[in-house]
Amino acid sequence: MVVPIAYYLVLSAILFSIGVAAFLIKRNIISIFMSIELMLNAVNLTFVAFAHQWHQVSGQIFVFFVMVVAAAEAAVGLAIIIAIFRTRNTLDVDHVDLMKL
Amino acid sequence: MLNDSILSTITFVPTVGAIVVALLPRRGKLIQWFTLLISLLTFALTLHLPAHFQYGQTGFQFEENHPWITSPNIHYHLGIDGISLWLVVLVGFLGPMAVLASWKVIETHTKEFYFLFLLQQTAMIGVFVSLDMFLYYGFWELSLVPMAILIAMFGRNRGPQAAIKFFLYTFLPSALLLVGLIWLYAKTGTFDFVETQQYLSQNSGSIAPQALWWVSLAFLVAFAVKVPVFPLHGWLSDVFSEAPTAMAMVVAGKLGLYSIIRFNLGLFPSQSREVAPLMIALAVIGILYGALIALVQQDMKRFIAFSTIGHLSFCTLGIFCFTIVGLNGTVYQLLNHELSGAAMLILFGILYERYGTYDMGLYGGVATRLPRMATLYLITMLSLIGLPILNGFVGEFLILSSTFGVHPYWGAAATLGVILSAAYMLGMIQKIFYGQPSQLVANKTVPDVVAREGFALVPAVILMLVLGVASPYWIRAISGAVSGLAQNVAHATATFTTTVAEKR
Amino acid sequence: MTDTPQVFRILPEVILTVVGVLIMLAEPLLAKNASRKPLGWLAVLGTLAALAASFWQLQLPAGTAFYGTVQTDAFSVFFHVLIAGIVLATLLVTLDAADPDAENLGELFALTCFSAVGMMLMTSGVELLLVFIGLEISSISTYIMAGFRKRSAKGPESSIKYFLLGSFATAFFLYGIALIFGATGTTAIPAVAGLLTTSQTPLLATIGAAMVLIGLGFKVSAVPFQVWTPDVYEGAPSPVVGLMSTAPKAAAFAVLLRILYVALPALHSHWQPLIWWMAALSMTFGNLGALRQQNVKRMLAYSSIAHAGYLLVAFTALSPDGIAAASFYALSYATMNVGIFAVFSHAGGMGDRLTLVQDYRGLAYRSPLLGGALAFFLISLIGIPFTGGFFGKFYVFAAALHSGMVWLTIIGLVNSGIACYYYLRLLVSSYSKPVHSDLLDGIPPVTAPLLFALLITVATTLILGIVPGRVLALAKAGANTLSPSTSVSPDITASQQ
Amino acid sequence: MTSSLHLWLIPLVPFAGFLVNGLLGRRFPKALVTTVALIATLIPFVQVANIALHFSSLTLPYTEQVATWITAGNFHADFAFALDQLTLIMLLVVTGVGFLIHIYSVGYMAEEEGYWRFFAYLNLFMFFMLTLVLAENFLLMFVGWEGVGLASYLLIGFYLTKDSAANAGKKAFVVNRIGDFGFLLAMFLLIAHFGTLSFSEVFNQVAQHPEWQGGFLTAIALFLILGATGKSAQIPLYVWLPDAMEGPTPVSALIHAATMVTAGVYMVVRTHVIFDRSPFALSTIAVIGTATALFAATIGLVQTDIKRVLAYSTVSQLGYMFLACGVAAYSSGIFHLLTHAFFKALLFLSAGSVIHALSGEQDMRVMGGLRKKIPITFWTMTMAVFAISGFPPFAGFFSKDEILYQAFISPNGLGKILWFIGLFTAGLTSFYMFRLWYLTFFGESRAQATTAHDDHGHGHGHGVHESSWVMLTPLVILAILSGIGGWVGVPEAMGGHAEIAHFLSPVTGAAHEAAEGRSMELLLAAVSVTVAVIGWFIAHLMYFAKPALPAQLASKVRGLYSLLLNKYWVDELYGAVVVAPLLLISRYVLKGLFDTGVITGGGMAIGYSAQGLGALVQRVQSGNIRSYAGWLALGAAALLLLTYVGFGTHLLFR
Repeated sequence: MVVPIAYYLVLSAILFSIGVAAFLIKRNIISIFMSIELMLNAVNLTFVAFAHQWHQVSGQIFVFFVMVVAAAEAAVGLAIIIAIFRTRNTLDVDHVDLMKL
Repeated sequence: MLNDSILSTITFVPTVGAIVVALLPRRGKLIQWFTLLISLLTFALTLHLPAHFQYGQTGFQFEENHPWITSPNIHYHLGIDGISLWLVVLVGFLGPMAVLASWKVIETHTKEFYFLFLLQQTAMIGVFVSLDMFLYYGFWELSLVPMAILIAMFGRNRGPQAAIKFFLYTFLPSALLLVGLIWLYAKTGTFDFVETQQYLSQNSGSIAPQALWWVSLAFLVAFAVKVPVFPLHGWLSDVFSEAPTAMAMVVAGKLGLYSIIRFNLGLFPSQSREVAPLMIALAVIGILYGALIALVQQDMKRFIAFSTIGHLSFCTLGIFCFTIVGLNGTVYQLLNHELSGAAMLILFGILYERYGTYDMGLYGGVATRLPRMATLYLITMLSLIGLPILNGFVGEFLILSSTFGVHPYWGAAATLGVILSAAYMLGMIQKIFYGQPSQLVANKTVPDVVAREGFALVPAVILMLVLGVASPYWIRAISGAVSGLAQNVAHATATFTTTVAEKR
Repeated sequence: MTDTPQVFRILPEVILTVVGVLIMLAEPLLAKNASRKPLGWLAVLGTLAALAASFWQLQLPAGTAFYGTVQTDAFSVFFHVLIAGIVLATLLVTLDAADPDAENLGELFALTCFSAVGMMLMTSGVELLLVFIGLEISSISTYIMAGFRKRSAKGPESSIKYFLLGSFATAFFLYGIALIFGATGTTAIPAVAGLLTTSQTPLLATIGAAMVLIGLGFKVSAVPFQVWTPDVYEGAPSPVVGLMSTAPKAAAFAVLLRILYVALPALHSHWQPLIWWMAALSMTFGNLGALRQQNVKRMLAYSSIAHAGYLLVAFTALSPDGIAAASFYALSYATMNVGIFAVFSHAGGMGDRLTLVQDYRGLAYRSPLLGGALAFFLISLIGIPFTGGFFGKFYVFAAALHSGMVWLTIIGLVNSGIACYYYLRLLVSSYSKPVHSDLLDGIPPVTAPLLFALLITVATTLILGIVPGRVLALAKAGANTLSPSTSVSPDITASQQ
Repeated sequence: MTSSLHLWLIPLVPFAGFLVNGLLGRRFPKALVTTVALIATLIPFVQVANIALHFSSLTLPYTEQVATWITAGNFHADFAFALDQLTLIMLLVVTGVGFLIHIYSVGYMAEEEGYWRFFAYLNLFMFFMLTLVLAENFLLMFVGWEGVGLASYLLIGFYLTKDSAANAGKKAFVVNRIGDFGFLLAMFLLIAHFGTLSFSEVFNQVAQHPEWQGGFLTAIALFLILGATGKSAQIPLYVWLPDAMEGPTPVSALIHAATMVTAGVYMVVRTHVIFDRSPFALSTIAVIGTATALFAATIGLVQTDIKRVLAYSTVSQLGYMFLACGVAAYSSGIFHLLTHAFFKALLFLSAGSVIHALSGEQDMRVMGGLRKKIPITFWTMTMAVFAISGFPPFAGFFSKDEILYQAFISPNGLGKILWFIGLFTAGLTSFYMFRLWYLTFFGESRAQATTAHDDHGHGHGHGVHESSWVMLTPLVILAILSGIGGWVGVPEAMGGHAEIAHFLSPVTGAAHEAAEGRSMELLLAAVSVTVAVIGWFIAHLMYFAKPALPAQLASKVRGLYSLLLNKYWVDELYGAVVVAPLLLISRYVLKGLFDTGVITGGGMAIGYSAQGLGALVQRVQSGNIRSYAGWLALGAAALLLLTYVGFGTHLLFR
């Protein structure tokens, strides 16, 4: 039995939406960062599904690159988060609102 | 030989001067002398124009036309006709006057002042000589910048606010003007004034009248603000009261009125015809309104601002009567007003230099102390209120008589301005010069008009008389240009009404 | 393609990468208190070389390399030159403004080079994968650069905001690519257009286009994705703001142009209205938001939102003229904005020395050169003729009007009228008589790098304003490579109703 | 006579005098100023006299075109001068009386500061006045018309430090401008209907179109009347003239009695071709003239300032001239203009001599008993008083009588009423002139206590003294002219030849002759002499025989007295009805409410609302990352939704 492509797509769309929602709801910067990872992986799922559908490896290659980029982002992101923690002693994103209007 | 490049030369001599000024050391009066020299040179060059002008020829002269930018199709196209001829000379004439008027007032940051002043000269001359509308728009906008900065730098106390107000007032409508220009370009494929004019007159059917109407309105509003036409005059009194004399002299009137004549009448004759009733009403209101407020002003600068609104409204009135006489009168009145108004501003300026206030109420009895100044004030005042054999009369008379011929009631109402202008001007003279010397005047010993001021003002005063008695010399050039325009408008009415009739 | 060694197609990127790596390697070798200026000069030299290489690429026949992922053509060269120019000016400004022995200054120089690499790849990439990677390279570099002042509270905040929101938006961009891939089965930009016509699921592509628009809209800070801009600009050091308000935007616009005009012209009836609205809203939001702004950097941030709107107007024209206008606008905006941030950088340093509009009061009196330059750039931003800003606006709106976008043009030009208020406020402030001159006393004397940077920006702005013909011709050449036979030919007569 | 009379020299020589004295006079010695000014006036006089001597050999009307002034489109105006009989009379009056008054001024102004300025202004006045009468077209006439107003303004305000003088000068100019407004409108109408402003062309066109009656000609005429009432101080614009007495006395004599104020009459006569076509306009003039004559005379009854009495008398006499014009007896009007120039100039100059003698005192209540002290002035004044009161054979008798007679025989239905009012006014004239005469010269001097002077700048000693001969000579000459000046117009009924009427007839047309003939004319003359005598008698009674009577009378009819004394409160009325509301509206409604409120406020409102929107936009920037992400998500959602739903709406905006 072949699982229809739509299932994958819907799943990844749901995952993506969960990522978005988590971004909006979570207060801890690390959690927010994780939700971004979730969004990226939802996209990865889409890529893989389409790659399978089109029988094109380029989609899967894309996924690898996305993972690499996500890793790089994670490195930089954590560094920034550390800098934030150093200046504020908190990771509550709601307290990072010095600049406004 | 010179004829081929005279307009460019006139336009850019001040720019070159400005660059040199920027490089000159700030030492003594070096910058002043140099700027004076440049402005005199510019004036001398402008005199080449009337000397070699082919009177009686229609169309533009001294033309220069080179491609500037190929896409869009923009040309460096200069040329003058009888209307712009005298305006260019006028700018040249006012230049040295303005420098002399600023000689002592501008003590600090002379380099900035004279740099921007010369840039302003280029921009104004450029407006009058440009026949490519894009180029024209460039100079038009450019003329805002030195003005705004100078007002901000040298304002009395609310300079920055006045500068911003001035800029906003003129820039916002100019944005719409730009829309109109680009729209026209999209239709005609050219920015050239002459070509656009031909295109519009020959292909009037191919362009939606509605759209053309909006475009003409965009043009008109942009120009009317600059004149300013009532009720768009909100910036004028602030600018006048803040701007240094040399800038206030040139800020109002000629750019806007010239543009209305050149573009609104030249490109959109039938639309101008349509809007004429409104403009005539606004002009008449402006005449009376300016005069009535001037009647109760105590501050000299605001006084002259409202008097300016009144005087310039005469020009607006003359334009929208579409008669040859009226247009002649308008251009003539424009020259007159710029001359006499500038002289009056300088006079207020030199009084301010002496006594340190623009409040008329503090003055009194100056005539016995400064008789020469009183004389200059008197003559300038008489010129402004249109005393016959001085310049103001000729223009006013032509405008009013032609208005009366077309719109008797508006003409009569406008003529009431003659009474009011006498009332407020004489009131001003009385407050400042007559009576016992006020405390301010009595306690301060000041010199009468000095040679430098004399050099600035006496030529102007003589010119007032000459313009008053020898008008044909000027009008023969103007007439050639405006009669074509007037016919253009008259002709356009016919075609427009027929197309409207066909539509119905 | 056979004649040209593949590496030539990415020569500028290679040069900058090497220079960046060299700087990174060299920095730890320097003593703690040693001046970092030589590193900066090295970066400058590298950028100059990259600039030269970009120009040189113009000699190459247009073509692709590395399995059709990179393409050099007039369009890419135009943007390469633009990015290299911005980076050059930014480096010079940084050399002028930064404390020469700041310990992480070398990083900044290196990151500047790396971000340039990323942006350049974005403009020459014709494979969505490469575009994505370029985008990430440039983004990650700029995330770090924004937080350069890591000891201050604002630096990391700026950085985290940019980082989190940027990643958030990137996810959308990526999703969009995935959907386009899903609709067509390819991520090669030129191939998409052809395959789209036979696609079974064009809806996927449509939504993908919208997603791409979201991602890139964030990068160019177009409404409704503009929220991050003021905060990030405020917290970042001025030279970096000069860079990130211009170069990444230019690159993102280039990508957008490529994707929309090369890959998705068939969907123009879908994306054109989106862009219409984004343009109108960006212009209006940006300008209105700037009106009350007292902080100059935030003001310029709002202004950059508005300018993104102006630029998007050109997209709606659907014509080579529009593409050329957009390219030209990106260039003219870059020159004046980098220029004005050069002035801010010198006056305010890397930190917050002069932040408010009234702090600049009397600048022109204190330093006529800085005041004059500030005035000049502001005039250009306002859009006064004989400056690049004017011609940029002019071309954009001319293109839009040519395509019958009357209302958008009117909205745009009215906006430029409103905008003049806040620019003018700063201009007038700098020309008003000074009140608290102790602030201005802190301004160091003008240095050679700054002069050089100002010279570049002023001259370019003037050239663009007075003789824009050559530059425009280049932009047009670029535009033609993008849509050789006006693949999107808007029906002008139909749209004029 | 040569072909060219060089008429242009007549006005231009005084102008040259003005320029020389005006530019350089400050540095000139007084004698040089005097020489320049007098020569600049004498030359035109000689030239005019010369023309007069050769007048019969000229072909009239003679015109001289000097240059084109304005030419635009189809409008054209020249500097063109014309000479005919009417002009000649005016020229003689202006140059003759003008020259005499110049001489007089040399003495009168000798001690004044700004001597040079005074003569410069006087010459300027001569220039404009001569332009006015020589002009061949309306526009050039208007030059003179406005110009004399300017000269008048400058001379009224001659005492720079005196606020009242400055006010009076301004008032004169502004009120005159109201008249000029009428003149301008008349010219606009002329241009609209005739296409030209040349007198000869306009009049020819009118002559060629006998069917033109009333209509636009009435409109033109009415506007011209408005102009004339301004310049000639008629109701409703007379208010400036009494105030104009703030100027030095020679100015009052020259400008505000002999010449300038008669310009209105001259203008009406000059353009009578138009008026002849409009019975309504004529009646209007007649009514205005008569009303003014009576009105001003009643005010004159109670004034105490010697110059003000004369001023109201001038207004009143000008009313007579208007009456003459109104009944189409133009030559009679000019005749009265001529004689009036003599005797009113004389009155003012004599009054000046009195004032001079009293070191600046003008209040008749503190005069008295001067007959012995300044006998020559007394006698010249006496001549003038008799002349103006209409006693034969003095000049005023013939001219005034002529006017009354013409009114009486006028075909106009109002003629008889006008005649009666005129007659009554003649009695009043006689009364107030003799009142002046008695108060000034008879009785005891009332000056001892009160003439510790307010400083009018006449820095003479305190002794009452006769003026110098330079002042007295013009008085004597004018006295002779007041005596015999009327003989040029002795009507045929009295055995004369009415030379002036015949002389003017080519210009004005023949005068009316009544059916009743000469006996009627004699009878009317007798009646008016009687009335004059009655006036004299009452004055004698009240101010000579029973000096207490006036005060009793005044207290009896206090209301009427105060009405007259306050000049019917007309100034106050104008102030309250016209000036004050205008200023109030300008200050509070236009400036305060509209300009500050609507124009400035409107601009600010737009500015603030834009800023308010800006504040709203800024609200989005909360600084909170999660809210930013919310906006991003919302934007993304909106975008996706729009993509999905489609875009019918956007087409609206293209």
